[in-house]
Amino acid sequence: MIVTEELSVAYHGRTVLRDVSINAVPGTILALVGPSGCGKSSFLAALNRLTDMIPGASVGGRIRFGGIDLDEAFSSSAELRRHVGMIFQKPNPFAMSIARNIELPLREHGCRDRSELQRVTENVLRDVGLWDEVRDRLDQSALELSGGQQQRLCIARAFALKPQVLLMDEPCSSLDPVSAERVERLIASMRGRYTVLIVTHNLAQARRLADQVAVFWTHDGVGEIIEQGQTETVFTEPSNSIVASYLSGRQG
Amino acid sequence: MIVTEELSVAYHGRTVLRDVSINAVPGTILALVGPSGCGKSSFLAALNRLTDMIPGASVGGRIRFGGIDLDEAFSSSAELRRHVGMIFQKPNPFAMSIARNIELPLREHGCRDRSELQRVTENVLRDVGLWDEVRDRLDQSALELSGGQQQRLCIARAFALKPQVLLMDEPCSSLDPVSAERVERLIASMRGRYTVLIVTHNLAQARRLADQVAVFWTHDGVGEIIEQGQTETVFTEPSNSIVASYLSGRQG
Amino acid sequence: SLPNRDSDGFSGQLTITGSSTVAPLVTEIAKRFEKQHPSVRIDVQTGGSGKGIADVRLSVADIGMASRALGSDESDLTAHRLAADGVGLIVHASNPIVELTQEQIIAIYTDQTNDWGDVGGDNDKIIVVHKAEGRATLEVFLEHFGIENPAVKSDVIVGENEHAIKTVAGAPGAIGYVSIGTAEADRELGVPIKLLRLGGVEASTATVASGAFPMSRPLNLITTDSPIPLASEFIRFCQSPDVHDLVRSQYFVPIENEPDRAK
Amino acid sequence: MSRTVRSDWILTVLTRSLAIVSAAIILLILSFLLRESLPALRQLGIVRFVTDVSWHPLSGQFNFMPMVVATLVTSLGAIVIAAPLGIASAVFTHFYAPSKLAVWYRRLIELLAGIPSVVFGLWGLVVLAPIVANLGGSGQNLFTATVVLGLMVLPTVALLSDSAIASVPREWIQGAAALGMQRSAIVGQIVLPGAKRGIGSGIILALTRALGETMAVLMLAGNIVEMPTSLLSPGRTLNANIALELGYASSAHRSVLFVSGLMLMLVVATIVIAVSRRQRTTHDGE
Amino acid sequence: MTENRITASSRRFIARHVIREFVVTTIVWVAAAMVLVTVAWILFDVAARGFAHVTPSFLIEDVQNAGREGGIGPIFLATGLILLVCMTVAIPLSLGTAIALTEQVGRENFFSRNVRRSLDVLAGVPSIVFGLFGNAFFTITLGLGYSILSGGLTLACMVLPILIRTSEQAIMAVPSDYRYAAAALGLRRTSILFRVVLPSAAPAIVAGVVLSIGRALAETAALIFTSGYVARTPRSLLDSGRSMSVHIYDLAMNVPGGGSRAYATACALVLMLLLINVATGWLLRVAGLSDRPKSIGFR
Ligand SMILES: Nc1ncnc2c1ncn2[C@@H]1O[C@H](COP(=O)(O)OP(=O)(O)OP(=O)(O)O)[C@@H](O)[C@H]1O
Ligand SMILES: Nc1ncnc2c1ncn2[C@@H]1O[C@H](COP(=O)(O)OP(=O)(O)OP(=O)(O)O)[C@@H](O)[C@H]1O
Ligand SMILES: [Mg+2]
Ligand SMILES: [Mg+2]
Ligand SMILES: O=P([O-])([O-])[O-]
Repeated sequence: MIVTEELSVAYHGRTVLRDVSINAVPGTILALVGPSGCGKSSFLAALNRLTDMIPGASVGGRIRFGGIDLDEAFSSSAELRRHVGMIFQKPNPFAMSIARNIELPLREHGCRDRSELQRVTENVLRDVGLWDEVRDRLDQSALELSGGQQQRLCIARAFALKPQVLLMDEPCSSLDPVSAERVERLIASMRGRYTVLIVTHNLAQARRLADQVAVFWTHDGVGEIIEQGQTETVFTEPSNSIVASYLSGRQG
Repeated sequence: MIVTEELSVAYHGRTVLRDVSINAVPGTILALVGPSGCGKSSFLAALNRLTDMIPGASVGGRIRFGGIDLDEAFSSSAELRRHVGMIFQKPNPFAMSIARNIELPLREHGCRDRSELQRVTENVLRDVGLWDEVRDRLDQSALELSGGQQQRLCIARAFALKPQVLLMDEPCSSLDPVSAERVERLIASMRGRYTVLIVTHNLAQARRLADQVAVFWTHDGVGEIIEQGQTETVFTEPSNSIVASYLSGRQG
Repeated sequence: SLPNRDSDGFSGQLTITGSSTVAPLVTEIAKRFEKQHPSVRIDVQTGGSGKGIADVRLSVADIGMASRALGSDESDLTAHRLAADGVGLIVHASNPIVELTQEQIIAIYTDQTNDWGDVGGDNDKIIVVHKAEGRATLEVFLEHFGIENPAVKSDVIVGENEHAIKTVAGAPGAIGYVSIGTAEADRELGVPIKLLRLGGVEASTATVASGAFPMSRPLNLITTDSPIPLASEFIRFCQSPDVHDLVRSQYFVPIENEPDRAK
Repeated sequence: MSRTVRSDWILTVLTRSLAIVSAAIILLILSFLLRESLPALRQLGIVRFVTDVSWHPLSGQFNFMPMVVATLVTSLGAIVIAAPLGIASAVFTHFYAPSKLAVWYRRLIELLAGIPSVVFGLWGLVVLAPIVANLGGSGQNLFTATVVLGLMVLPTVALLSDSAIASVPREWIQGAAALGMQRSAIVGQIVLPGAKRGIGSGIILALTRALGETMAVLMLAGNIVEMPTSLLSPGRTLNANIALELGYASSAHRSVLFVSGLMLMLVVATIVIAVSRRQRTTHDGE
Repeated sequence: MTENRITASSRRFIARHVIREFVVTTIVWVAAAMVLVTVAWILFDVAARGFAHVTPSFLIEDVQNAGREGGIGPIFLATGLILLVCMTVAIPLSLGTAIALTEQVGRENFFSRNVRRSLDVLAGVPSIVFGLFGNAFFTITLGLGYSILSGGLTLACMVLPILIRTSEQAIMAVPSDYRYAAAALGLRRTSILFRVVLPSAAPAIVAGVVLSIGRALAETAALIFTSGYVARTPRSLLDSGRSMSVHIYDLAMNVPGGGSRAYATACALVLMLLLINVATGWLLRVAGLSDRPKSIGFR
């Protein structure tokens, strides 16, 4: 679904990511792992052109969506981002009611029917396991939710648009285990229907969830992919000794 | 070291945490676990009086530090917070250089000697495994670090003050496994010298790290402690069926 | 007043307030006076003739400036004539009119005539530019034509002279009245305005100087009956031929014959 | 008490005292105005300012309602011009302008804020009024004054909206963009609502500034004391009136001018208090 | 299902989106262009009529022939001194007030609400009333006379609301994360304020200062009654001094033939402002602070 060729990202001319070529097969889950600062978030941002909004960021190389060059596949970056959803490391709900957080993007994409909006809102809130917690206070500000609740709301909000590709930047890192598992199950259940790229520091999670894994590493301050392939292969027979020690270095 | 009796926290009159009585034994690590929104962060904020700064927050019950009432133990909340350090869920370095982020609190507490400041800075950055990554750019803005680097900087900054108690609100949730393990080892190494209260969603981490565990749960929107005790006891023979299913509900 | 004494015995500070018409002239004269008497300082402030009179009464100022003669209710004060100025009617340079009769002007200002066609010009609406109450120029104008201010019906009310000139220069149908010296100076600089003859006499500083122009006014310095010596000396200087060049440079008419010290 | 606490305490006392000094200035001004207007209020009462036939202070007629209307028309008109343009300017610098242009544009707006009202007045008098004169009349009327006043208060709206928009969290904007919201939608639904309070206070500040402007309006509004019938009729604002007449006014007349100054302040105070009430209630309701 | 319905309707909305985007973009650009053109028009008009006279000697020479000749030396100096007095008083006062209004828990209490209201009312006081007040209070009651001190203090009262408002906004825009982080490190309230909050807010505060300098430089009405009209080089702060804007007014409205010098003075004023503007930006960058409220936009 999404293919990159020699993608690179630089901030103010300083390259932080180089020569990243991946192939996210439609309907599969691709996990991106690697140490902090190796450019995983930057890579995701390049895929939905969010780099356009970061002052000083520039992207090189090619990105194809369904075989077509990204610029030709979508009429605008808004269209692109509707089809390529994103969930961030830090929860970022809008300063409005819980319900409006979900309805706003839906309305933006043409859904105006009140009952339909309510139905979708309920569905996605159930999907992320938030419905029972907030059903009585849908009109309350989303900013009053706890961190975990906020993040789950953001995930629900992205799901509501039913994107084809989902970019997830450590979506579970601020969730408690119960919600995290629920979300993880949800991500797993998307296999076959959606293409998911997930950045995670939880290697066990990567192993459980992903069909493929790409391991990022930093060389001289520049991030690169040092290993990629089918999850089991990468975990059991890494071709690279750094990867081997990295993947086994953690018991959790 | 820190003992609470029937501590409760309310926001704008709405109670979110009730009747929390814990006893953090000096030199041990106490893990606080529980689902999202059950008031763990609020509890930590009450312990170092950060609730004073949150509009609408009010705290009830008693807190003792080394057997003395908190208000009598410390002349001011600044004194209290110097002895009871805190690390947050979201990294929050100041918008200044990396070095100044660490020097600022040191200076505030009377350390003016340049070489001493540099020594401490290097030490704590090494402790959190950041030294090699930033030694050449100590003068660069801390905001340009990646999320994980930022969080490690925040931890380094707290360590620099050598507090007696450390409150940690999911300190590892935005770290990659390698750094997370390094930090975890660091926390573990503090056992015996410092008292640590750590909120974590990683139950395996809680089990590895903690001497005691307290499990929080939400009843009718109000957080409470439903189980606490020695880590092994809680994990292997929980007295509460909710706790049992919660602690076993996750494979990771 | 300052302790150090000048060679000719004058030292100290003098505060002068009042007419904005007179202020630039007095500022220039004061500068020359200060040069001759280095330990004298003269502060000139403005705010209008009314303020000058009020400040002298309140002893806030040593000397007031007024661009008109003193009225009957101001007999407690003494006016010292400094120069003369005429008030002339102005129209836009493109206006074919060169002279209006007394009746026509009254008719225009009291809303009986509204079109230039009715007074012999091109058909165009007359825009009447009038001054704000309290302005000396307005009082001279009203008195000359014998109009009561509430009877005046105008389209624009202006404050300063230049405001009137800029208004007339920007609106071809406008008529206004201003200090003749000001109008002459601006006309020389190419501002598209024209001074109308009044009672058959050309409106110019020359006719004001000769006394032929009918609508003129004195520019006065105002004091109480017993001004301080320094004030008297300054007034004497202002009235001397030594400053005639300055009076002319500000487009006013110097007093050639020996001035009448009392009003 | 320890040293640390004392320094915090000193800070509190010091800053609060400074705040009280700042706030007291308005009381000082009010009491000054009251003292000066008391004679008129005692002699004439308030009713005469509304019921008198017209404004002829020298003939003892003191109806200043036409001037109140002219003041409100020019000020509100100025806001009608400045608010959309000012907000659009702020949005432009943040979301539409190329970054180089944005820097210069912002600088230009700051420059506009510093141009003396006299220069605005001159420009209006020499350049704009002759153009407006083509619509009939002298070109000095409420319309010209309103346009120039609008330009004068535009920087206040633009700069305060600018900083209000800048304080909207980046995360919201990125989040909205990642949800496929277009620029216009992000601006309209996320940024402007998020900056609502700052923009609102910018507009109020601009309105109060417009109500307070004297010189430019004096040079442009025509200054006829008559109930305006259209935007193209000349009018005199309360400020212009004070500036025009205070020089020679005495006794009751002078005092009435102070009453009009006092009134102007009361109008401002009413607006400010009404708005701050509303803002508070809508905020609580959120 | 939902998916199809959203997709189907979204197709329909794409066209509408393109139109909306186009319309909004056009409106914003047209509005900006209108502002730009008008400002350029005014500045160009002023420059065309006066720029030729602006020379270094114009800035330092004495005023001659009521301003028609010579320069604006004394006026330039008086303006600078008035500004100095104004800012020396206004900056500490407004920073203190802004801190009192923002740096306390439960921001909307009785105290802050009323202080804020008073300031909003103060912002609406007509400049002419400031002039009258300044005249009555500073020049007469406090006995400062027509002087630079009176003028500067009157202007200080006048710029106070805008200075406080901008400082307040700047302080409030600092993320509360910073405060929490600083507090958790045991920083005193004073330190949190001076070491963390104010430095982060500094660029926006400086922008406010520049804005109020502009406002002070632009003021005419209030200064005629306080700092006065005297165009002589001031010897002390108790001397009367004519400000540039008063000079512009006098030349343009009172002195026939003073027009071009009035415009020249206006040019000098605008240039001075531009200089202050650029210089503060540069200083902030040197100090390692971004010179503007951070742009959050996208391209
Ligand atoms: N806006 C920015 N401006 C300049 N440099 C940046 C910016 N964002 C990130 N960087 C730099 O780019 C590199 C990659 O950052 P990125 O956030 O993509 O890493 P990451 O792999 O997501 O790390 P983490 O796991 O900690 O989130 C880092 O060295 C960081 O310092
Ligand atoms: N500043 C606030 N104002 C009002 N309510 C708040 C505030 N902060 C938190 N709450 C509420 O208090 C409850 C407890 O929040 P808290 O952040 O302490 O939970 P938590 O256990 O830390 O959750 P998480 O694991 O997601 O971080 C939540 O229901 C939240 O909505
Ligand atoms: Mg990242
Ligand atoms: Mg929490
Ligand atoms: O200022 P005046 O000369 O018109 O009184």
